[in-house]
Amino acid sequence: MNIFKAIGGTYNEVRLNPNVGTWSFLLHRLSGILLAFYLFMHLIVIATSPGNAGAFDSRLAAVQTRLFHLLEIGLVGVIFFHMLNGLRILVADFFYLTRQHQKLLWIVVIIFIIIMAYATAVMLPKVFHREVTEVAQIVGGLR
Amino acid sequence: MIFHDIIVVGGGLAGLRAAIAAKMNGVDVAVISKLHPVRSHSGAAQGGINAALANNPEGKDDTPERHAYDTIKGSDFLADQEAAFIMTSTAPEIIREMEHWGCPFSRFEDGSVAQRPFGGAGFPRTCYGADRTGHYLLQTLFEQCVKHQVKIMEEWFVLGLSIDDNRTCRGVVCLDLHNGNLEMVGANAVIFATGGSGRMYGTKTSNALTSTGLGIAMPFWAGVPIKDIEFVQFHPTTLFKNNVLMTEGCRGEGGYLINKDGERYMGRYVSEKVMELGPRDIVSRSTQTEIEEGRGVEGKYVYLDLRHLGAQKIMERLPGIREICIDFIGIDPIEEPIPIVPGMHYTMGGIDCDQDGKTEVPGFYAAGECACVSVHGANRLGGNSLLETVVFGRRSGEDASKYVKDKEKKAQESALKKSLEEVKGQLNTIGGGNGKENPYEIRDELGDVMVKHFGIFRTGEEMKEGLEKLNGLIERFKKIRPIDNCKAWNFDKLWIMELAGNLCLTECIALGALNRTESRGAHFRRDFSKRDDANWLKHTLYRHTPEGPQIGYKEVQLGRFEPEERKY
Amino acid sequence: MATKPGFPGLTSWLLQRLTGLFLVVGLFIHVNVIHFTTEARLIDFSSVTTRLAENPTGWGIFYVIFLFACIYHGLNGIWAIILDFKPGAGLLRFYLVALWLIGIFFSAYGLFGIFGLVRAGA
Amino acid sequence: MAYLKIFRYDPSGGVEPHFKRYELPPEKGMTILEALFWILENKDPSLAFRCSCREAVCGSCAVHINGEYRLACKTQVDPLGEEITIRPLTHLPIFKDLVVDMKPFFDQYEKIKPYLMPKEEPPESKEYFQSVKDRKKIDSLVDCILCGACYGSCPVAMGDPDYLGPHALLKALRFVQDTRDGAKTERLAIVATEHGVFRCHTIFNCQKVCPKDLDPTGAIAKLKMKSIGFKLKSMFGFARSAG
Repeated sequence: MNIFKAIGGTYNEVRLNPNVGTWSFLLHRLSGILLAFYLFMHLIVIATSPGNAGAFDSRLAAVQTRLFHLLEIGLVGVIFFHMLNGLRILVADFFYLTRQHQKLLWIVVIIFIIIMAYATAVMLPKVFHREVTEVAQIVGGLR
Repeated sequence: MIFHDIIVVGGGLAGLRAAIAAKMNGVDVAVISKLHPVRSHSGAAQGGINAALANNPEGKDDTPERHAYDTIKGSDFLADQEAAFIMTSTAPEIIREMEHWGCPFSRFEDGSVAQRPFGGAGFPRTCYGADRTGHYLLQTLFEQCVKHQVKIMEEWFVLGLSIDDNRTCRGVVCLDLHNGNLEMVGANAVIFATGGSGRMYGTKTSNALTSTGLGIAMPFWAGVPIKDIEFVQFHPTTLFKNNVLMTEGCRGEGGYLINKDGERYMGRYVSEKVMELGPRDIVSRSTQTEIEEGRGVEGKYVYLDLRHLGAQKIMERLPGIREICIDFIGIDPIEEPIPIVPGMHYTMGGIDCDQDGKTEVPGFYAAGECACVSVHGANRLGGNSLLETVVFGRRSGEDASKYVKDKEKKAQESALKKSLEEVKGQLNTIGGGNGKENPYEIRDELGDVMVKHFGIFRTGEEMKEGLEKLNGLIERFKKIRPIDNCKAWNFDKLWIMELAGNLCLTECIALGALNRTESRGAHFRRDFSKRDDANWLKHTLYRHTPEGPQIGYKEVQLGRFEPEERKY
Repeated sequence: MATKPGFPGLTSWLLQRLTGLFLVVGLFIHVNVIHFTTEARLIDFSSVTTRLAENPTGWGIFYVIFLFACIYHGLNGIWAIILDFKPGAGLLRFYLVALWLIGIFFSAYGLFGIFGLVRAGA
Repeated sequence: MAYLKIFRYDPSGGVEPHFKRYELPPEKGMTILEALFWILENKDPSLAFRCSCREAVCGSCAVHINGEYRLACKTQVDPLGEEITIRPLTHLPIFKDLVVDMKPFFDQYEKIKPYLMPKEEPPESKEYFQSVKDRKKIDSLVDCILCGACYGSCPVAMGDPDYLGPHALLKALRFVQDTRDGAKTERLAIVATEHGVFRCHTIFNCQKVCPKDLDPTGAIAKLKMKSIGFKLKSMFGFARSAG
């Protein structure tokens, strides 16, 4: 498998089939790859020193800056898109709703927007919250 | 050099059925087709295939004899009665065979193959699969070809038939479209199943763009006589504007033909009992009369009205019709009537052959629309063409298998080489010059001439004028621009060669139609509007000579039913 | 024809769906407790271990299943992508072995982490 | 005034892939196929494209027109705007211009054994019994014209030449659903593989482009469910053989 050929081919697929099916598939795949990598990074961060509070905290502090909090909103977005679109495919497959896939996609989009609105509402303050960032700096300073 | 015991030319229903028959007899057979088999025009057949299965509750008394009688009466008694009998008595068996092979026919409540009434038939005996019967049959036969591993040389374009000095068929010369090479393909028997020649009527035909009749012209050039080619069927209901077929099944299911006043005009031409379900020649003429006498909508077309059938019936039985109407003219037949005109549909004539597809050249067979077994005589009944393809496809395949049994399995190179040279010469004369004429303009004009002068109604005067125009076109064709010189996939060469075949056939039609001074079936002359059994109860036979087609005659095989006045 | 054809690919396809379904539930729980908290506080060792200590067995079982589901779903997804591009037999085996090794490594790693944190809270 | 931008390529004639622009005559109600013919007849006789029936039943003329795989014969020029780009079907080797090699496509079709393998010997001079309800099960499945639009639009077919393709899988369901067929297990074993139904990523492009408005994605979904059902049944020993 030549990765560049694969990317070129995929680009061509999108160009030649510019419709919701291709888009949702491509986004699903991209988000899947992202999540797989995130999973391993996440495991490394969390599980490296589970018995040592100091080491654990300093490691976590490194990923709890403003930037990372902002990225976390993106992460939640990726997770929920992948989840909802996965559910859509699953529902279409298992309940023979293949004809309704576009409707299902709109439902996915609506639920996604609701969830993201909620997520942003609860997570955005963290990005700008002085206290948190200060604490993060303090924890970071422990190193 | 490639050699197969039997070469089948054409991948439609007749060709595939012949190939399967040969293959089942253990013969080395190959199908040569200019199209992939599933692209064949057989797949566009819609209404159904006739067989006296007596499944329909209203047709319990149906028998093959009655089917034969309807066929012969429909043919205006020009059909060979024995052949018609063979066809109708094989019909139930061959339909069941197709069903056993998986053809998805529509069903009656009792689980048997559904049958609907069709024009000119005394009983509802047309088996159908919605309105895609041809498509289903073709797919089924192609599936069987896959099963039996029939060799298919697709997109090879046959350009010449090789007949040696002993008048025995030796194979074909073809153009391999993939690389543009001329190839000799040796065979002990060649079965032509190349289909009809609707495109000589330009765009005013329900036939595919590829139904050009070169498969009839080629054997004709090689010395095989053709028969009854002046009988050209017009289908009463083809879509106004692009002449896509609207199946006879529409009327079989109860559709009305109405003129601009909303009147069901068929009552004026046939009895109340028959109405729209008259034979095609009569309905076409009636429709044309309505239009010519000013009762057509905008003076151009009439309506095929399906609205009273209801949405459910249309969706169930005629989904393809609805799809075509929506796609091509933006009309939903559930809501609106369909504008229709008569359009060229079928050539009753073709390569002269007997009930086994044998021609007068040993080893050369014909089946399907390109053949003229003469079961359709002067007018074919709807639903009989699909039947003809499978019945006579199988018979010719079987007979050819017997014929090649004890033959030496080797190509005869000398004969093939000679034909190869002939084909090369022909290609050089046709497109080798440096003329200026655009061949496609000639084709378009040819269509106009044919529609105008050799259409539904013919008169001697008009036809004479038409023949002159035709000769002019033939002269112009000699001065066409050079054929494009690309080698692979040279469609220019393909279409121009097909036009050559077309021109040759139209000349035959013109001469034959002028010659036949009577009205019979689809051949209707205003100056001789009566049938003349005393002089014309005979087939016309055309032979190729350098001076042009030479006309001869052949006896009609009677024996079962005496000719009578044809009344519906 | 054998009465029980193998249907290669069926198991992995079905498991991808089943793990996916589980992850829907699992992620709602996980994301909810980690990110959808209104109070602005940081995640640190004590907050994690305290939470786990509320129900060490429950959380332990949940996270073990969650871990396996995640790793299977992720790696099987990558495997599907690899299959989409149909590499040669040798390369395919290499990818398969690589994915298995990654899977085993991170499963072990993750288990180590889960048990560590659960024990630390207890 | 409309322009056609047509993909041109002739490996045997040494012509490199490129797009060529042709101006069309201002004619109302022209289809793409008629436009292609107009170019062949009046501008460029070397243009290669397939066609046959011109009424959307033969499946010859599937090409990629302005962002979608469609049949040239039933696509009107007018609504497509000023410039219309025409490409051949993808995922298949190009012979010339718009003509592609359909062999891989039909090879896949042949892999699923696309012919009836009857459950029982045919009854003597009678049809197989098939109720109206049973016939309905294969209703739209038998309408496939094998044009290749679905195959061209399928991103999975891009990378995996072993993938059976929407057309073959639809055909497989046609036989699996046919009450006359007795080789259900055998066919499920052919299609229920990682290069068969389980390679399908439910992208729905095949369904979107199908000129006959069939649902290959749905057919594949059904095959998946059928094979899962069969597997579960055979795992728990409910049925020895469903076929």
